[in-house]
Amino acid sequence: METVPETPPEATGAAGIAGAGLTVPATAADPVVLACYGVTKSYGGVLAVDSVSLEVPRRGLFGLCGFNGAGKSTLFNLLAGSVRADSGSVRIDGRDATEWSAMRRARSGVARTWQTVRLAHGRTALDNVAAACLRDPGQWILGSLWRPQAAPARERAWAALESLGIGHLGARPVDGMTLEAQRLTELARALVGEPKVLLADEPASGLSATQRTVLAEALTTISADRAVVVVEHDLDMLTSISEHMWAMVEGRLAYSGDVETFRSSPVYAGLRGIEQG
Amino acid sequence: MSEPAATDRGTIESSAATGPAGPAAAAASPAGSPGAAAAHQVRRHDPVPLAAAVGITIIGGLVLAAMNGSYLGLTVTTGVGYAVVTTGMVLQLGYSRQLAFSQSVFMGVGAYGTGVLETKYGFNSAESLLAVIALATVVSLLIGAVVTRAPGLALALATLLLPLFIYQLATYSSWLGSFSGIDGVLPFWSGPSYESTLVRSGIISVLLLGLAAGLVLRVMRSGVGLQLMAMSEDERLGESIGVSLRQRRLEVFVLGSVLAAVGGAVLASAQGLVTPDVLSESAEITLLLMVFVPGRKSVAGAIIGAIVIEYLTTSTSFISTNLGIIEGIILLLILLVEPDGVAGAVARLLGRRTDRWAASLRSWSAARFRERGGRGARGGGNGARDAT
Amino acid sequence: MSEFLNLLAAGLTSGGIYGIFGACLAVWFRVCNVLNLAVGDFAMLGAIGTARLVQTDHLPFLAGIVVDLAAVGLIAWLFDRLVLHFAFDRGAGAHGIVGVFFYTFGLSLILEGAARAVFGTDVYGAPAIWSGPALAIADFHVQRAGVLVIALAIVSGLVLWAYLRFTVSGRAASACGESVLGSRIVGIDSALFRRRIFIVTAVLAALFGIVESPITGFTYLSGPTVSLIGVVAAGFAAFRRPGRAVVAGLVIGVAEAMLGGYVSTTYNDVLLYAALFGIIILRPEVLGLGAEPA
Amino acid sequence: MPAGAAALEVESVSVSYGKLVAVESVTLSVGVGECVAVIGPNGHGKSSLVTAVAGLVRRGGTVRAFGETLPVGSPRAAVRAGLILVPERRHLYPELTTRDNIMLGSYSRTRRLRARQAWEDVSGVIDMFPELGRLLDQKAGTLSGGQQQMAALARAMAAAPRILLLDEPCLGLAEAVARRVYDWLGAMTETDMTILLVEENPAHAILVADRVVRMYKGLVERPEVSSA
Repeated sequence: METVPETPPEATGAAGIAGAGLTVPATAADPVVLACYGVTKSYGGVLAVDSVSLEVPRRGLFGLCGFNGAGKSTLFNLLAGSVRADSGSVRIDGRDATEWSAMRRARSGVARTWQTVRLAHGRTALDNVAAACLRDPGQWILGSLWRPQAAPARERAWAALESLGIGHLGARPVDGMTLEAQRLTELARALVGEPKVLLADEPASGLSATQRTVLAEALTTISADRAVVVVEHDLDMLTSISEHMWAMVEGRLAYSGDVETFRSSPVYAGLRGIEQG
Repeated sequence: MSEPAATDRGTIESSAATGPAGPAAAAASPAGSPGAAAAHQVRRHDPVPLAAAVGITIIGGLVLAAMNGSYLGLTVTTGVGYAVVTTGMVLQLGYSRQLAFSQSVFMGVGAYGTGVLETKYGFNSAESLLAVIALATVVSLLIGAVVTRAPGLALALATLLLPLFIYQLATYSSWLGSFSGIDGVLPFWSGPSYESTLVRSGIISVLLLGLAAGLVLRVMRSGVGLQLMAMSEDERLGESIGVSLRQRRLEVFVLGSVLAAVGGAVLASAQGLVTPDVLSESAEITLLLMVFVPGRKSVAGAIIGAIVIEYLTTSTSFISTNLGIIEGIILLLILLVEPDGVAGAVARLLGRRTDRWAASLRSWSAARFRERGGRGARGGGNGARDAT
Repeated sequence: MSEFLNLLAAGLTSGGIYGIFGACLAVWFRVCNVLNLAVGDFAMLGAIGTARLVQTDHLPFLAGIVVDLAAVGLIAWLFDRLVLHFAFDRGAGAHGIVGVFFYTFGLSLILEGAARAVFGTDVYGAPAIWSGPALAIADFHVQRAGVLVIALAIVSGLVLWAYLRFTVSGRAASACGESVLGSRIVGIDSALFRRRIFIVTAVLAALFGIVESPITGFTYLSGPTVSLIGVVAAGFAAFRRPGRAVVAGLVIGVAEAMLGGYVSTTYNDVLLYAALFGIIILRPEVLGLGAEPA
Repeated sequence: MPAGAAALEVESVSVSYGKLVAVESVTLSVGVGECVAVIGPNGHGKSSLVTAVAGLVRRGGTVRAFGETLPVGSPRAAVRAGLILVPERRHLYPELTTRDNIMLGSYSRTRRLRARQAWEDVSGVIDMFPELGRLLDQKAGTLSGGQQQMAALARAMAAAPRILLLDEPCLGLAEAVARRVYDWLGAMTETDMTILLVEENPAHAILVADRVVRMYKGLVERPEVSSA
């Protein structure tokens, strides 16, 4: 376990913020695709994320765990750009993305899902996914007169649903679906744009044990050719599928390393509540 | 949210358990209808918008010709003018849920623009129409650039204030003819007799309506339309899938406003004069009813609604005197009973039939799934790559 | 100096009008996240109704007021029972931002139409409650009705503010606006709060119409303008703070009067709208308009 | 522990949304001081059952609390009978302070009081959830999931319940936090508090429940006695 500097490697002389985070050693083979350096965010005096630094290699499945309120979701928001950091920097593919909007980050390959299901009601799963995979998302609205991108987008969307085993639900309105089907639809929506990184926030919450295993398999296959960061409270599931673990405690990155060491770490014991009994 | 699960639990779990065996599940499941999905993708060219445009022009033209310049014809032409506005509102208020109350303002821009250009600067109707479109585009860009920064409720309120001071400005300004307005607006296409002029101009108006409807339908059914669908549901979601909220909001605002201006121009040329009434709150109210009663997401509904309501308000004195009460009651009934308006109810009735149609496609598409579904399970994106 | 003082008096009077309607809108919006666009029409019914009862039906003034207010309360109750009940308790009908505007908007249309059918189109003013010549302190002149307006505005603003600030019931009312289910599980009857406060604000608006009508006079069409003025004032108070709405209203009124007096009389309310427009656009979060109501 | 007289009796209760039947004539009774857990996969009507018992959704059948029949569709009556629901996903009042959130739990008793008096009346519940102490003046919307769950439980306790309905109390909670919730629940079962617990995860339910029933497709399967 090596420490990551509070400032991006090349940004020299920038004043390092106290409290170094920990991260995966990024090799030349697996360059860093998404990284944050000393990001900090506080809400009304409460420090939600406290100078966290981590680097996400190009492929693999990475687990992020911690108590509620440890700042996992906030960290996701900071990485995905829906929340601006008070300080620190975010880098996507080595470019400084700190000031980028959520839209620009999404277009440059950062996909995400939320704890709660977010789908367009009354519309089919197919349309929900297709909205996320236009070849030219910034197309001028009148451009759609001579180049409506709907048909090819639906093709891609349908294939993505297929790949998660719910292609047969494509033409179904999302409202009537099971929670599992809705979660898989959201997953398809996140993946259909061929993202470089997928930030999955509690993808299995509310799912039954069997459904969780299905989802776990899906996530594993997905992580074969991209980076997947999963926030999850089910530590057994998380440690079984992740190849690297991050743990947050009170807004700070308290652990970063491989799964075996994690299982024997005090943080793990704390999360398990072993000391309580 | 978890309750409806009971309906299709069987389906989803069978498929989930057997991961990639989507096809089997699909073929097996009674409810899942990949047929419809596949059918979507096969049809690369979407005929509906063009068909609508042509259909509206032809039918409308024939109707107006049949009325042959009667007073009814004039009413219908006026209704067509409103219909152009409401068509834009379907995209803006209905589909994109951008609750802006500024249409009457831009209707005024169109009407007064036409009037001023033709009476004071000697433009002919074609020139003034183009000029008005350009003017509306610029104005709506300027206003839209400001108001579309605001979130939903704020935007609604900001635009709620617009008609107020625009109306004041128009009535104060003698240049715009204050309360009496501007007289002597040219018809689109004048003929030898009053009747023929009315018919010809009517046909032009209908053509404009056809274009407007085709444009709106095309946008709503395009990929951009899908983006609008997503962001109208949830803006955080929208930006997370790469939708530029600022851009789309502004585009929708401008499009809606320009169509409103065109509608205003149609009104002006149909009636031959412009009065401040186009700017009044009541005009905005009538427009909202024309959209919400037939169903705020249905272009056809908005067009029919506009013409019918215009007819009712002008034809019978009983309605025109008690307009307020009637409008209010209808609005409340619609909101309570069928928020999607009459069109919503109709759609629900037709829905069953389309289901049957989809079912007939199922067997065929299931085969199509087998030949290409297999690889699906390997790696999230791969399937998508194969598809394209 | 005297000009300034008289402008101030006029400004405070019209400001009181803005403020009170703003307060009525704000407190109800806080409870059920709906803007009461009919509040002006209730004021109109108050003014015209009382005027008719007293002048043509020759009721004693006080009786006229009582009967009229009772009628307004009844109308409000009926609307809640026949429309809001189904929309918000039975979950029928349109919701979200459409519901925020259009239910009360429909009511406003109906009330105007009815008023036109019953009262016709001429201008009414209820008799003055506190008649007599304008009060003159040195060269500072203020109409008695104006004094009533300002007093009533400040009092009702204070009462509403205190209610929300200090009582459990007030907190419960706010809770209804936050989470209907969350309030019902602890035994708060959100429907009851919605109905009560709707009726109270309707009656308050009507009473205010009566007090104010000697100054301006009402026609069946006065409603929407008044409602919009209320929306403006409430807008300056985040749509949820009745107390702040009254203060905002007074400030707006004075500013408007000063603009009218020293700058231009024709466009002063244009400037007023422009001010709110600016705030809505530049600092929506200040007005608590960051997100759409659930 | 042996159940005494039945505190909560649910007789052939059924819930349906339009055509869809979510709960199909469910009958079960919970003795005074007993803790019964309803388990089963999602979407099989567990939540519908408890929300119906709390009078939040229209239902068929009868619900009795301490022998008193509760009118259909009146949550207030249920609250007055001492029957309090802690709903799935908490449903706090995000813009109000944590203090107000907890204080409003006591609404049915303190509705006539001033806010400060009401708070003094209920502030005792904080001792059960010490971590809320420093968050009292924070808006509930800014609390973390675990803290919100604690606040929701505190709000329920402020209502001085005799019967607690808990719907997925650990949904989305970290294991140790969940464990704390369950430790607290365990302590509750030692008192004469009657608890009906909806839990998707049987392992959790076993920890505290005297009895576990399983719902599948809107029906209660035959009760089996748990190891606890």
